Amino acid sequence: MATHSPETTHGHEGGTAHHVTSSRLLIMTGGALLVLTVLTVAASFIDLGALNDVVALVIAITKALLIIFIFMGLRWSTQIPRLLSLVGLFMLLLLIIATLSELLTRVWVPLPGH
Amino acid sequence: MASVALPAPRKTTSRNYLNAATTVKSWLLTTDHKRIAILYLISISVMFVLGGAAAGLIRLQLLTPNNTLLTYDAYNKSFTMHGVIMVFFFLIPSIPAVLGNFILPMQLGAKDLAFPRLNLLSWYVYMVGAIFTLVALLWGGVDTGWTFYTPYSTQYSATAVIPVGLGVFIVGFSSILTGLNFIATIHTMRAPGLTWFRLPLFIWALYATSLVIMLGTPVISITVLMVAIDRILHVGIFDPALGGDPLLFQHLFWFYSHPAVYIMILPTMGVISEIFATFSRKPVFGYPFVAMSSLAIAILGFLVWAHHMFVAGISAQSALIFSFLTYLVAIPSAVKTFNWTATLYKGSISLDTPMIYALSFIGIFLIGGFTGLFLASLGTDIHLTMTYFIVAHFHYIMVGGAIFGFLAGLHYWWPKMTGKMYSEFWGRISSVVIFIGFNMTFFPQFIAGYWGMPRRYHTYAPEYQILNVLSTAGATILAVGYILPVIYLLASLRNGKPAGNNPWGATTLEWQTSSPPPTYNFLKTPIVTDAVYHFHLPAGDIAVDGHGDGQALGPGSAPATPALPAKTTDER
Amino acid sequence: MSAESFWSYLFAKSTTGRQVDILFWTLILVTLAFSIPIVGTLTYFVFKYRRKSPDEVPPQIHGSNLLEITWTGIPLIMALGFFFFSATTYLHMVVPPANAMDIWVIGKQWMWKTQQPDGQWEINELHVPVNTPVRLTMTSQDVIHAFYIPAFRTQWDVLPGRYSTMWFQATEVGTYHLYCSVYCGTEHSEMVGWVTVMDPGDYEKWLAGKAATASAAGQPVQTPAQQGEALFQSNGCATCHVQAGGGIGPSLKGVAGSQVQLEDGSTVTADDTYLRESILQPAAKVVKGYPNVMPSFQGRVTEEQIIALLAYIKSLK
Amino acid sequence: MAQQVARPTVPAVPRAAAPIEAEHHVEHLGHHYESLDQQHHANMVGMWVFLMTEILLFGGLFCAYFYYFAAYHEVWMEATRLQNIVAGTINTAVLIISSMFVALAIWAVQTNRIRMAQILLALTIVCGLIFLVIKGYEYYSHFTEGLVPGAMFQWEGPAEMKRPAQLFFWLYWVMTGLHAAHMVIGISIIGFILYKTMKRTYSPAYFTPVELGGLYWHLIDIVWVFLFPMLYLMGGHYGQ
Ligand code: HEA
Ligand code: HEA
Ligand code: HEC
Ligand code: CUA
Ligand SMILES: [Cu+2]
Repeated sequence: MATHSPETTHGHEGGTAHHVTSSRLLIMTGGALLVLTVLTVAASFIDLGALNDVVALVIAITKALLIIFIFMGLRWSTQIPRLLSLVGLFMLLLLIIATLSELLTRVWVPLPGH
Repeated sequence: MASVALPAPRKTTSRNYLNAATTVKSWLLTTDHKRIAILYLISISVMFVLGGAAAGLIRLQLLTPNNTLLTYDAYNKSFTMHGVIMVFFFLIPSIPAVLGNFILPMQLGAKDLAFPRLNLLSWYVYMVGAIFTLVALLWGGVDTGWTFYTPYSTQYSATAVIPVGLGVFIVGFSSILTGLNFIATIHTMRAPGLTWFRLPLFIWALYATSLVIMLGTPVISITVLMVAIDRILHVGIFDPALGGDPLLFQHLFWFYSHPAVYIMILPTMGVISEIFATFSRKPVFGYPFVAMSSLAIAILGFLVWAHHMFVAGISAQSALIFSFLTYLVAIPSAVKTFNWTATLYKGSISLDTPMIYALSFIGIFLIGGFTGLFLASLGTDIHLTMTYFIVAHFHYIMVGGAIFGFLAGLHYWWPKMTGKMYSEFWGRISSVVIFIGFNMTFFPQFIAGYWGMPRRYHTYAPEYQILNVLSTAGATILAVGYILPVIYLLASLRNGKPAGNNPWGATTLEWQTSSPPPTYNFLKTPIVTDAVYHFHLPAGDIAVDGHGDGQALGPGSAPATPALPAKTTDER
Repeated sequence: MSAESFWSYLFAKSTTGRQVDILFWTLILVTLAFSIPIVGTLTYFVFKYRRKSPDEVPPQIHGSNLLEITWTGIPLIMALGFFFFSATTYLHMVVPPANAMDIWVIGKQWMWKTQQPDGQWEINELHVPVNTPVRLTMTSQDVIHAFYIPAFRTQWDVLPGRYSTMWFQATEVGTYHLYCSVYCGTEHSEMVGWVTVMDPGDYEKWLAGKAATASAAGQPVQTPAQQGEALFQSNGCATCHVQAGGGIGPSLKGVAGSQVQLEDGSTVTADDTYLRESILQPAAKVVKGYPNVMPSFQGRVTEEQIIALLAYIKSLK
Repeated sequence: MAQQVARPTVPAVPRAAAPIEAEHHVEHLGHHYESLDQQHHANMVGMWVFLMTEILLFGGLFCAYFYYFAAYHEVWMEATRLQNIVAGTINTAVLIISSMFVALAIWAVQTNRIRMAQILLALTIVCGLIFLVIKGYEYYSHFTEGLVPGAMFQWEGPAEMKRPAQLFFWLYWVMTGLHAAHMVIGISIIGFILYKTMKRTYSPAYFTPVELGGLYWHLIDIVWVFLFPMLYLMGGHYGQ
């Protein structure tokens, strides 16, 4: 029977069709996520100044990457899901960064009284 | 497995998607993409008439400088409903949900979209959103302008903002379902041999559109939801008096609504590519560049939103950056325009109705696009923003561009959708009437805008009257122009000549099956062996109806000879 | 009042407006320079290559990379050129000259109030001297409005809770339309007025005459700074802000325009927006070395009073 | 591009995994697909595209959050401290564990441990419910403490901070509310999948819906992984 799309003859567009992620790896990942959770809470009780926020976000990003790559199987997937999540991430960052950079540069042209 | 589309049934009375079942239930519960397209066509037409009626009220009010036909509030509600209906309920779904739904699976050689039930759901979601909006209309309407600017919309307006906000929120999900379906279908359901660079340009355009829909729509959904919530709580998330910032609202709104203008124009551009190829019998010049420019528009389109906020109080730094990026987004449009022009070079050009619309599109899009550059230029935008110059700019692109493209596509695929040929004579007449009416309506608005007439004005200074009278007169002609196609297209259902499978001699796959197509489009999955838009008669001898015995079929192997004028195709 | 005739309107009546006009007409030329050839070529092709027989098959031309590069490159270069052209105009339009005369503007549904430097208020009108740079400092009491003078080719949004500025230098005596151009509710189209540009001499006479009428009516005109000083006393600011220093709050002498050290280590420029915020939300940015004890004056002073207070604070040199 | 093109037909390579037979009789195969494999790909692409959309749905709120975070940093610190960090931490852990259960459930189906898959899915639902209960408790105590934006808002901190603090709680309620709505949908989906698993619909040969449901559940988890530091931690808890 003919495959429908030429691409599907080369690989799966859709994702982890036939990859089985071992239960050990899954449990280890779960453990790592819990450890990171404890870490991030602990870090919030230490005064690191502005670094507190950075640490919290970096740990959150690490956790998200673990979930995406292992639980969601992006590690073993083909290009399409990777591309799509990258595009989504890019747009999210674009929205936040461009908006914030506008906010933070707002008094660039001097106002009267100077 | 057999790889050849069998000769399609020759008589239009054969079994097809229209007569497969005829009960109302069979329509309301259909999952056939073609039927859903028809449902959408009917719904958006109703919405267009409503939006057009609001436009009629606007134009009548503006006939004299201090007209009292409408009260202040009635006027404000008219242009708001006009904008909301035309943008969210007519233009955004128009080409994707009608022509895209119908044609996309066929151009891919697929039996249906990837998720037929989601497709039906999308129509129901659309209807729910539309009903919310119409209920709000009965409720007393809404007067914020289609942009819902805060704090007016959250704290001051005493009208039905919440129902309309929810209507927009809901209809967003219908676009999302359509976009999701398109992306999944294009990725996974292409006929064997139909590689990415053999895809028709309409598909490329819809792919880019779907990406924009998927990335932009959720942001507007959440933004209008925030407005609705804040109208209840009055915490002032966007109200400076309460610590919020209206510019945040504007950022979030335009993050979607600028890309949304490309949701409206990209599919049109796809239609134009198809039509230029077919009616000049030549491959679209620079195919890969035209295909890639769609993607470029989709991506660059996300980087320019703050050009709607140049005088809103954003930082000068950001204004400069966004102005710069806005210039860049014009380049892919330029690439398309030039390639379309070059496509005609040494072609075999036939001026049928779709082609007349497509050619008018170019002229009008040029004016609309270039006036976009006037607004992208910081210096001129500070003068022209919020005036009728902007109103003229976007009507040139949205009415003159997108609707001309929609009409071009509708006339182009009508024979495929219904199996009937409309009256070519009336088609040409109406395209000319619309062209004249359109320019007469909106060209004077450029002058009014340059002269300083602000938009959303219920009354205006007397010196602008002459321009407004011209504009209203033009709108009347335009309305007549829009009624004509309704009449002759509907008439063609009764007494139109049978269209035949491929009245225009086009090469894309949808023309390889019967008109109207059978429920699953193709009796056998077609196989594609060649680039799209290849009008050469291959060395072999493929029969006129496009079905050689045992020969692989597809774009490129289509016949170059069927081009008997449309009116005389009935014998085929 | 009179309408503006189109022919006279064609020439902008302000210095930056002239630059806008140059930009505008250049863009018109470019539009024509592109559109006419494109439409001309299309028309020519349509007639030259129209279908001659139903089974005609034209040569299948697929493309030319050289052409693609050309027609990507040329618009790109032109676009860059225009960006720089328009950016310079823009910078002229947003940076007011230092010696500009100050006018305060308050927008509210649905009227404009403007205040002359000598403290007199006008409604839906603005009188300015010709050939003098004028800086408008604007705020709104409710929703967003925009102050638009088409003859000067300039406008800017007027937001609540924040000051925005614009400036112009009128070049011709006359009366020009003033519009509110951001939709602001029911009578948005009635939020209109006139800008009257006068000879400096006439302007002085007009001011004096208006002041005389006001005093005659028992309301002598005070400058904003004078009004502000009175408010500074009556609102109790002076109890904490002792200009010689030593009060609970910092001395406000020379603070306007200076760099202020904040408690969290950062510095801000004490522009109008900052000063305004310091009065309405003192806790948002706390000055280094001072306790966060200043009460919020949100709702206790009106926009007009804030304008007066700021004028007073700025007068403390 | 060449003028004369006569490329050979792309060879039709059969896929090993696709059950062949007559296409109308393959179990679970939608009538408009050519093969189970194609159906699986379409579903996966569809789901990932949908997740992309979901990211941007929350993205609008994230943008608003960081916008005011930058504008009202001190207030944010002040307001964060009013949060119940214990409840937040437990909920984070519960969600992470539930995510792991779903991932394991897929593994179980893939390796034909259907019984185990049922248990894991049930545990996922239990975790989801625990999360909602704890969240509900938090909502309740916020409610009694007057930390509900709107007319009833009560604020003990400095008076000037009241308005921005209300913005914080506005965002808190809307973001967690939207997230909770997703949880409810997610639980229903997992419940449906559990039901189907009980009916032995899934097997190592066909488990696409389990994967799809899992992806959706993980996305909800990821959103929470960010909401937790943003709404409970950032600004720091030291000095409490
Ligand atoms: C389908 C809809 C659509 C499309 C496609 C566009 C396309 C463009 N728009 Fe438009 N626009 C709107 C709909 C649309 N717009 C709407 C609805 C509004 C108002 C919203 C509101 O406030 O209510 C608006 C408002 C608007 C503004 C904001 C004005 C303001 O509020 O102050 C700006 C500013 O930059 C702008 C710019 C552009 C540009 C640069 C393009 C470009 O994409 C155009 C590109 C095309 C060309 C340039 C022509 C072809 C090019 C050539 C032949 C080559 C030559 C080119 C060069 C030399 C560069 N538009
Ligand atoms: C797809 C988008 C779209 C379309 C197709 C149109 C179509 C038209 N538009 Fe509109 N327009 C917008 C999008 C669109 N517009 C938007 C987004 C705004 C901004 C709103 C805002 O400021 O918030 C706007 C604003 C706008 C204004 C400015 C209002 C103001 O700022 O004060 C004007 C004024 O002339 C106008 C006119 C028209 C006209 C004459 C048509 C004509 O082309 C319409 C012709 C069609 C018909 C007339 C319908 C045909 C049907 C019949 C004839 C049946 C007759 C039935 C009855 C009359 C009962 N539009
Ligand atoms: C209870 C005492 C008190 C009163 C009354 C008071 N202030 Fe203040 N003000 C302070 C203190 C303390 C500071 C410094 C800490 C801060 O920034 O909040 C300050 C800061 C300021 C600043 C910022 C100064 C700088 O150097 O950046 C301005 C401007 C200001 N006040 C204006 C006013 C005005 C105008 C009024 C009256 C309407 C007023 N204040 C009333 C105590 C007071
Ligand atoms: Cu004020 Cu419009
Ligand atoms: Cu735009």
